[in-house]
Amino acid sequence: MSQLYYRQAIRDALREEMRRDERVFLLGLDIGRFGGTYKATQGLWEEFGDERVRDTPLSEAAIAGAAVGAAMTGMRPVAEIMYMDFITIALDQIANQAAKLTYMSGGQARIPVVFRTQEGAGRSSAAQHAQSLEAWVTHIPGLKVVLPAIPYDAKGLLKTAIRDDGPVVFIEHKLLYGVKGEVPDEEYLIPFGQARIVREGADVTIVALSRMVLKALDAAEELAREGISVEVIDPRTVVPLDLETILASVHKTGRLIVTHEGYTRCGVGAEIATQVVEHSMHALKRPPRRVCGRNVPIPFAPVMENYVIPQAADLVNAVRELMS
Amino acid sequence: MSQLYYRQAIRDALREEMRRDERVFLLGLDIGRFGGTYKATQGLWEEFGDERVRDTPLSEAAIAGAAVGAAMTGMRPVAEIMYMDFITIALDQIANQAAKLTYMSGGQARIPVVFRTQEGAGRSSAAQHAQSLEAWVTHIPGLKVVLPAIPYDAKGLLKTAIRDDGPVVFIEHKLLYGVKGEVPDEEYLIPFGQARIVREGADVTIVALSRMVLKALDAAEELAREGISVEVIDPRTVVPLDLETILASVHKTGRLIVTHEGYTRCGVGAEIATQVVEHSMHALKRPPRRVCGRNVPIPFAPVMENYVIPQAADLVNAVRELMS
Amino acid sequence: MSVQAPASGAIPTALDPALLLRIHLTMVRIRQFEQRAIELFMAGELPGFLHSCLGQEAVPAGVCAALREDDYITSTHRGHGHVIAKGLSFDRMMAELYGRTTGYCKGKGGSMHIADFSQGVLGANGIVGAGIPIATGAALSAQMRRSGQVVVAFFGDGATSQGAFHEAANLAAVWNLPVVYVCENNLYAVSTPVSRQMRVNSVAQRAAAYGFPGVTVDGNDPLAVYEAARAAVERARSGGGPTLLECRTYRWMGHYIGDPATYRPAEEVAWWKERDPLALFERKLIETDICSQEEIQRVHEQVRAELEAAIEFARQSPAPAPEDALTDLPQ
Amino acid sequence: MSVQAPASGAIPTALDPALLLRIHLTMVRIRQFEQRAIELFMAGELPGFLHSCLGQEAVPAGVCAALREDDYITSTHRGHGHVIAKGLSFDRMMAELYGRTTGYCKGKGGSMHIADFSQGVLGANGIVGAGIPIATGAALSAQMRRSGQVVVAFFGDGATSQGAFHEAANLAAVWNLPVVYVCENNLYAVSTPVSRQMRVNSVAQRAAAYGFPGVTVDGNDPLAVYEAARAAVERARSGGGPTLLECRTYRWMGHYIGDPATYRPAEEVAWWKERDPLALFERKLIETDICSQEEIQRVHEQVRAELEAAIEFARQSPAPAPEDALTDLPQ
Ligand SMILES: Cc1ncc(C[n+]2csc(CCOP(=O)(O)OP(=O)(O)O)c2C)c(N)n1
Ligand SMILES: Cc1ncc(C[n+]2csc(CCOP(=O)(O)OP(=O)(O)O)c2C)c(N)n1
Ligand SMILES: [Mg+2]
Ligand SMILES: [Mg+2]
Repeated sequence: MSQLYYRQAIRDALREEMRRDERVFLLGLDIGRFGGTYKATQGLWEEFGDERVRDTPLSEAAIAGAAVGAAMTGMRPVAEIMYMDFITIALDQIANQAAKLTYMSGGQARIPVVFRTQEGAGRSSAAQHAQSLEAWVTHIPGLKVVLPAIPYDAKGLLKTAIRDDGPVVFIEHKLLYGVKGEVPDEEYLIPFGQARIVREGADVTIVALSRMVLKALDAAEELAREGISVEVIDPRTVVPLDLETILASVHKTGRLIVTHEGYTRCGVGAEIATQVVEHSMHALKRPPRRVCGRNVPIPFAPVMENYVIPQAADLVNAVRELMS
Repeated sequence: MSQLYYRQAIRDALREEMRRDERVFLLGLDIGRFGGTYKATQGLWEEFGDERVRDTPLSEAAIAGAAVGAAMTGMRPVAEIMYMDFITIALDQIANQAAKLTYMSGGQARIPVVFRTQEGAGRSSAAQHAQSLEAWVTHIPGLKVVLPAIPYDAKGLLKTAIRDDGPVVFIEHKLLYGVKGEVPDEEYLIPFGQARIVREGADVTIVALSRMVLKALDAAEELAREGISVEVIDPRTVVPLDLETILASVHKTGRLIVTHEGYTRCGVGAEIATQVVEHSMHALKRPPRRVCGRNVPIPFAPVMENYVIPQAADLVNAVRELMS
Repeated sequence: MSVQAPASGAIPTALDPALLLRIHLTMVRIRQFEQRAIELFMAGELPGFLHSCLGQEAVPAGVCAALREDDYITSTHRGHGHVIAKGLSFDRMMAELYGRTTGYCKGKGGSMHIADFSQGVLGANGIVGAGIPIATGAALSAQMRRSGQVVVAFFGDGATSQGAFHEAANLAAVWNLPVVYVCENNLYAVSTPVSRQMRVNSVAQRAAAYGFPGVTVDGNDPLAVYEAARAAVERARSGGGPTLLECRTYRWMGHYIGDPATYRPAEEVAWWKERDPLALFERKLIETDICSQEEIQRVHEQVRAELEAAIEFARQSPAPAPEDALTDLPQ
Repeated sequence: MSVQAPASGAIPTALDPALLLRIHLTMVRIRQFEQRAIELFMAGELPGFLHSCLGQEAVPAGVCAALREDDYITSTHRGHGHVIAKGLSFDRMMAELYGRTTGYCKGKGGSMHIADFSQGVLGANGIVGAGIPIATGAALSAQMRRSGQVVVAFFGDGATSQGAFHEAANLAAVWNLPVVYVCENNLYAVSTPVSRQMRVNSVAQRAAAYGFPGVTVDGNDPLAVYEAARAAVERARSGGGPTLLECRTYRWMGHYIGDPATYRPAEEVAWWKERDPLALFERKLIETDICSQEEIQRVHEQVRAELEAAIEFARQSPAPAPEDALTDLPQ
């Protein structure tokens, strides 16, 4: 075991897979010598050179499209979309091409492509550099959607994503890159569709995505002092979704909170809450709660930014209300 | 009252608003002399000419962006995205610009733009010409989202959309253009955020979007013969959403079905179901049901296409299950 | 943009007669496939839409004659000609148009999405311009794998107004990729003439923005197309990077079958129909003594027989079950 | 792409001294604003990111001197210079950088989104290239309203690789819109040199794809910029359509404050810093007797005083309340 930063875990996953399989290569903006905006590819250009760590022109549609074409013809590209907000520009290739070509071709196309991107607020980056748009890709059949919250998951899931034979959208979080965690020295993979029970508890289930996992833990810690026992579950992949683990928890606690930074309306939280209700409404003592991003663009000034994305305190309040 | 086709109702709304306000103009692919792919702009070029009915090059990003820029500077453009599937290409301008510029500028920008587009399956147009992507735009704060199901609503809501001072995504349905309905001869507007109770009923509430309203009525008709009384509600605008009308119905019936053609996962159905559960779980005798598009791309062959989008029979079955 | 007359002139003697006959056969196959598909569509046998490439046969025939079997192409909504020229067979194409399980895409794709990866057909595409970045990525893959493959992206004049074209062409230039961008300039994008799509006189001119060659040829002359494509493909294969090849041609039918195409002057249509690429080429073949009228007749008959068999195959093929819709997602 | 020396030479005597002094004042204002913003940012007073345009002052100063007050601009992530040149005031800009309610965007936009519609500033933009279609639409609006307004879209070299640039430029060409596309080619997009972004030798060349003029000028010479901008603006205003104006310049700092910019050779940075656009211009002003060293000194001091007052204003301004985040959605 080593203590690694999330960004190092990402980098190690990329490095190991590039060493293992020469078809794996990276393309994106400033991922080479510059090492990526959040330094998650640092050192890879030095090891693998221009050919396999490819800086591109500022062309997200071409980055994604070139990755799709390369994936269809024998390569295993990892394409980076620098901020998830910019996925707007690449979305035709991701949602209309990568997601659908296998199906449209009657199963012929194999498209082992990973779209790495990064989301999240908290750095005063304002409305176009802080969105968490996982709901968009979750909506589109054919895409797998991964959101690791800790270095261990980041590494194991990214390796799985690269070995997956279909398109995967791999969503990191800009405020997690500098967070440390335990990562085994030996190789491991984490299968998609297996939630992680981050903390066991009996009173309330919090299903948390990405950085909200950390805030949920903070909330659980605080609530424990009041004698409220919170179970925190990180689905890790929202497509495929490990509904079973979530349902088992809800059957135990009878109370559900879903939390993510993405906008509340039509967010992944609505999907998870609905699936839980569809299957186990009778098990719920109270209606499910969403503690998610408010339905406004993300403002610049920190005081407002902190208000529009959920904080641990918001979770604490929501839990208390559910328990009252 | 006249009996008009949905496409005529659209055209009449455009014509009346263009006559009323010379700042209103249209831009898009083949909307001029050609009259639009589904002939919804037929006759307008003849009346208003090249300047106000503008055929564009095949450039959805520029169509949307030019509309945003024109709207910000005193015009009231109605931009057409020919198929909603192509919104992928225009999405940066719609979701990152039109939706956010007012907010990001501290309230300065006024962006009275309408993005007209068209969704829906049922014509064997396959995976890239049949999607119903309203969930994407519903997710983004700052956009209003309108889905008229009948000519009356199409006309009244489009006129409201054109007079609205913010960005509106106005989503028509390709299989509704040829459907007729009553439209008053005198002018009228339909306010946003007011659902329409299409049919009253006591046993089950079906909230249906766009063309599914028609199928829901068919289902209700059939179920009535079995003595099951179905209430059909058309929200007409999903942003803003008239939750009150839906809740009132659910309180009466205790049973909720949401139906749309868009993919089930992370669709608008999840949002509506969640909002209902959040507010009125206690009123529900059974968990809410989604009868929505299956989570696969839309296939070409009619037999498969009809299977992946919901049919009246699917609603009938779902209602029977809820009643059993 | 002015409509230019196809270059006339004799067949270059250096060309292998077998190649000429191959190109001819391809054109006949495309012509007949399209004619029958229209008939079947009008008879209500085919679901969906049909975008016919009648009148444009010389472009795919000329271009694909310059390709190796393992080279790749991407195609468009108007893609039957491209994939026939790349070697796809009538029976599975027809079956796809009929939406049958024996179709290239098992009835999931239809006319607009025919693909056969085993023949290098990476798929027709319903999003105008979207095949261009994909082709560019396939060229990157060929370059990285050092496979010697070349990729052709087919697209229309309208597609060059798409951002995807621009981004991909620029990327290919910077990375010097083995790709040939073949623009079938048929003077219209649906109803919109090129003069209202762009202010330059040729699509080829757009290559100037990227720093690779742009060439305009008579797209109704399969040999002019072939020669230009051969040069571009050789360039690409030998590491010389991309080329933009504009082929001026014309679609005889409306944008889709059912479109009366009233936006086009009757004289313009007539002018182009007189320059029927197949008839002109056949006249040349006969004049140059490559083959006789009878031999040409025989080719037509053979193709007809093959086509009728294919239609029969399609009609007899099983329709998918509804639940088949749930298969063929990635993995 | 080769780094070119700024054109030197005397000030054209035809130019109005008042105009020269106005341009100079603008450059000083930008220079000082950027220097102080960096200091404040490094001191931790400003949240978020800062993209400095130090070294690029001549471009906005020269371009905006050619504009009317009711003309429009769109700007970028590196936009302080543009909006200062268009007339925005220090106090509300600083307040915005501090995230205060008195800022141009009430603290909702920050450095990357400063806008003032009353001064024709349609907004800086965080999405590279996204301002270009918006500017194009504003030009369409100006044309339709027959207002005589011209629109300038500012953007970087990197932005020309975006599909949005291509689509908008083509649209403007077809519709002959009154827009000037001003590319600040500072040789890098973040760490990526232009040689790896494009294979052409100049951004201006890209205009060939659209059929309107492309011009390259020394972006460190405000008068070269002004002259070219004036010509382009006049062209646009008189119905002559768009121009692509490439201004070669250099950013002194990293991409954002905090980026050590190790991707750039030290000699290159030194070479450009010697060609300090402000110092060179001041030397010229003195040499041509437009003003004295002391007068220049006085301008600097005045600007400094204004700036310190603005910083004080920002510091004293109220922070927004959390719930203010819920206002200012459309209607
Ligand atoms: C992105 C996108 N926009 C619009 C369409 C609708 N559409 C299909 S074909 C076509 C015209 C294409 O023109 P061109 O590229 O010249 O090809 P042609 O049809 O002439 O062969 C349009 C507008 C589409 N399929 N995709
Ligand atoms: C669509 C998009 N992609 C990537 C980015 C991240 N980004 C911000 S500025 C920048 C470089 C821009 O380069 P250029 O256009 O030359 O402007 P400069 O920074 O040199 O002024 C990048 C990649 C972005 N903001 N938007
Ligand atoms: Mg065309
Ligand atoms: Mg730059």
